[in-house]
Amino acid sequence: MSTDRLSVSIVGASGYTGGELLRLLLGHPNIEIKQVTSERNAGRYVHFVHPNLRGHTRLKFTSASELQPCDLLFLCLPHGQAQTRIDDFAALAPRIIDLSADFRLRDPTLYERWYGRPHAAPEWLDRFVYGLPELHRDEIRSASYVSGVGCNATATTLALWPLFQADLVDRDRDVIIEVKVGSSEGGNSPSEASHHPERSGVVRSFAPTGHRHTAEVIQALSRTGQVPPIHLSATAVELVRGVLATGHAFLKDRGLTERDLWKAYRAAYRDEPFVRIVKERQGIYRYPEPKIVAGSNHADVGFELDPETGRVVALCAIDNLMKGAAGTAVQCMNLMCGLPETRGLEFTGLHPV
Amino acid sequence: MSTDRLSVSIVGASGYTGGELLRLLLGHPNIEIKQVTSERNAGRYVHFVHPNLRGHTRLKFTSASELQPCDLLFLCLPHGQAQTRIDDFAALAPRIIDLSADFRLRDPTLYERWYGRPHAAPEWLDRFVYGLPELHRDEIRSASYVSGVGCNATATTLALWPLFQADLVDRDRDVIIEVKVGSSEGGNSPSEASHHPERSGVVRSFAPTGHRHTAEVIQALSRTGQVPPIHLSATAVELVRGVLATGHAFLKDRGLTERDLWKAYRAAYRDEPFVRIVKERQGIYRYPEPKIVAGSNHADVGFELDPETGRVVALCAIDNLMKGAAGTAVQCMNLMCGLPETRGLEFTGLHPV
Amino acid sequence: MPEVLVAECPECGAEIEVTDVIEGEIIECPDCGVELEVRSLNPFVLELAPQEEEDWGE
Repeated sequence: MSTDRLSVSIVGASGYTGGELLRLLLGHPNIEIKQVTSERNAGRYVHFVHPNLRGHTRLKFTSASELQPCDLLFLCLPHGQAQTRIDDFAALAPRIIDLSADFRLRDPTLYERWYGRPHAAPEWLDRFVYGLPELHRDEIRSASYVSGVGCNATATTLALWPLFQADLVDRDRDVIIEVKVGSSEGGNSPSEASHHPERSGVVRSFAPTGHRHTAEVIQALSRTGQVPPIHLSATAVELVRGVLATGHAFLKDRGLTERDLWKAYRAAYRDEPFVRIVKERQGIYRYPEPKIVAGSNHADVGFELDPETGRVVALCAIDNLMKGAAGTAVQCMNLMCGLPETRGLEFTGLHPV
Repeated sequence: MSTDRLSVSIVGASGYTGGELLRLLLGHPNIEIKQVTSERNAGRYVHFVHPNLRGHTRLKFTSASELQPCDLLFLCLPHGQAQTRIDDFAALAPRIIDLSADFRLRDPTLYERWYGRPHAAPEWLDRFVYGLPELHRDEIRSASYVSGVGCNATATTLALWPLFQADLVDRDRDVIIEVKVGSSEGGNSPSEASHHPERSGVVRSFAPTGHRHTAEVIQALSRTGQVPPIHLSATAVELVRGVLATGHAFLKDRGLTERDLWKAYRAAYRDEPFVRIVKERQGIYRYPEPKIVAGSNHADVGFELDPETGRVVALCAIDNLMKGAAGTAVQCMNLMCGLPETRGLEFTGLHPV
Repeated sequence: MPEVLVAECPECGAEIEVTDVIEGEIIECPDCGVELEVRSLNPFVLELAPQEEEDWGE
């Protein structure tokens, strides 16, 4: 194993998130992929599960039972598994990034409330840093254990963050967020609802209330003070990759203008390598558009002010598999390993698409 | 201009092909983009026309009247313009790649028959090499002037090529090809037929006969001997990027088996960096699938034999903006400038998408 | 360096290289994905493994 390259393995690499992570790591000059595991596909070439990778690698899936030590381990297991096997995995690598929801919340009681059962390894919770670099860059740099991010939570948090950081929001009025989401959020196991004739062309209210990512949004925004009631709703639309979060919050000071909002968003994101502020007077794409960021690690953020009512509409478009999962995970890996933050994440996205 | 980097300009960079070319060149380590022209958008930032490029460049469009000399000039003008201005452009750069149809056909009479008017610069025709590296790699390496390729022609040619090269086809029986195409083939100027409520969800026979790319296919296949009658039909489907060519040809020797066809396709494409043979017994993507190659320079090729009738179905999926235009153009640039052929074209494509 | 065994895929003729396989093991052709059974190691012989055809039913 050449010294300058990091040996990295992926546990659970046959899903959409694991496959996206594998695609990014194959294109990353500082990484040597050691093992990629899948119990169901052990022994098979990865390109039979991830067709876009044909011709790019001869890797085969192995079973997790054959895992060997490596420099950094990505966990892409279904929710609930990482927390029951964390000690075994920690013995294999000094650094772990877990893309599931198991280690995102710091507070075990919050976890139990939102996920319906007690956490299996609460003592690990405060050893993990929440893996959203735009909010936790320094902590992630020195962390050994980093959690992934929820895709809808990330879009929601990044849309609202500048308003909360600049303390412009009336913290006593409800904040409503509607996320419009693509079908890849459901993962690659088929169901009656994801059957093409049933899923195609829908505008389906599939989680009007009780969306699990709410807890993450509350946790993130609480860094700026008291968090008003946050209400999340999700609607599935005709899309495979992509999330558009549309947040509705109310300004404390009715005298604020659009220029003040520009200042808040620029203050939050001017130096962020992946966040772009998209708010244009003319042209086709005047506000953030999910399909324009598909495949890239961009989070396009925008806003609009209703001067009559003081309502701010805060927008964010991301690719749920990239900025909402694998892209952000690689961004964290770069930070944890002292590599340039954008390394391996330069893809601009396509247009038209 | 640092010596080791090539200065490259694009004439007509506001269209879909020009924008895709700009995206690729921005990510190419050996290229310095000098100027990108658009008469309509002169003075505007490129990212207002190509939203995916926001944050990746501060380039502005200029007028072609301000063009300065450079190492290599890409022409992405509407058909008919390059041939009337070739002498001016040739004065600006030692190497030119023209992505329009103006210099694809070697024979001026063929051009007049298919494009309905005499060629404006017939003396230039044999100074251009047809820019499909899989068929003309050596000529392109030493060429100064290279034409682009037609997207439907490329998919059709690459699907059938191995069968003709191995001389397996009955050259007296008609060859029918149906191409299923995405909406980006029409370019970015709107029309009644491309109006979303009219274009969405179509399976539209828009060019059942007389498709212009037929001439290119005949020209390419004639390198292997007498070409049977070639009949092309195009159907628009629910897709933005992508072409699937389905060719129907008949074998001379009814005794041939699938293994013989594998041998012919492997002989043609084994060493090709961008062509993948996709023919699998099981799994979701058993044959070439356009969306899997979107954004990549891949041409996925497959086939199936009907032993009852000796009919071979030859398949090829490409991205019309990449292997069908800008990707192949960059591939030619790499060959002409002595750079690794895959440089800047490593993107694998996405899945799921 | 473990010994590399080479054989042709009976389905598509691809050259298949393997190390540390045992008799009776099922392996996959990298090109056409067909499942192959290791009939013998010396000489190295691969045969199509019995496989029912998946039908999409479209």
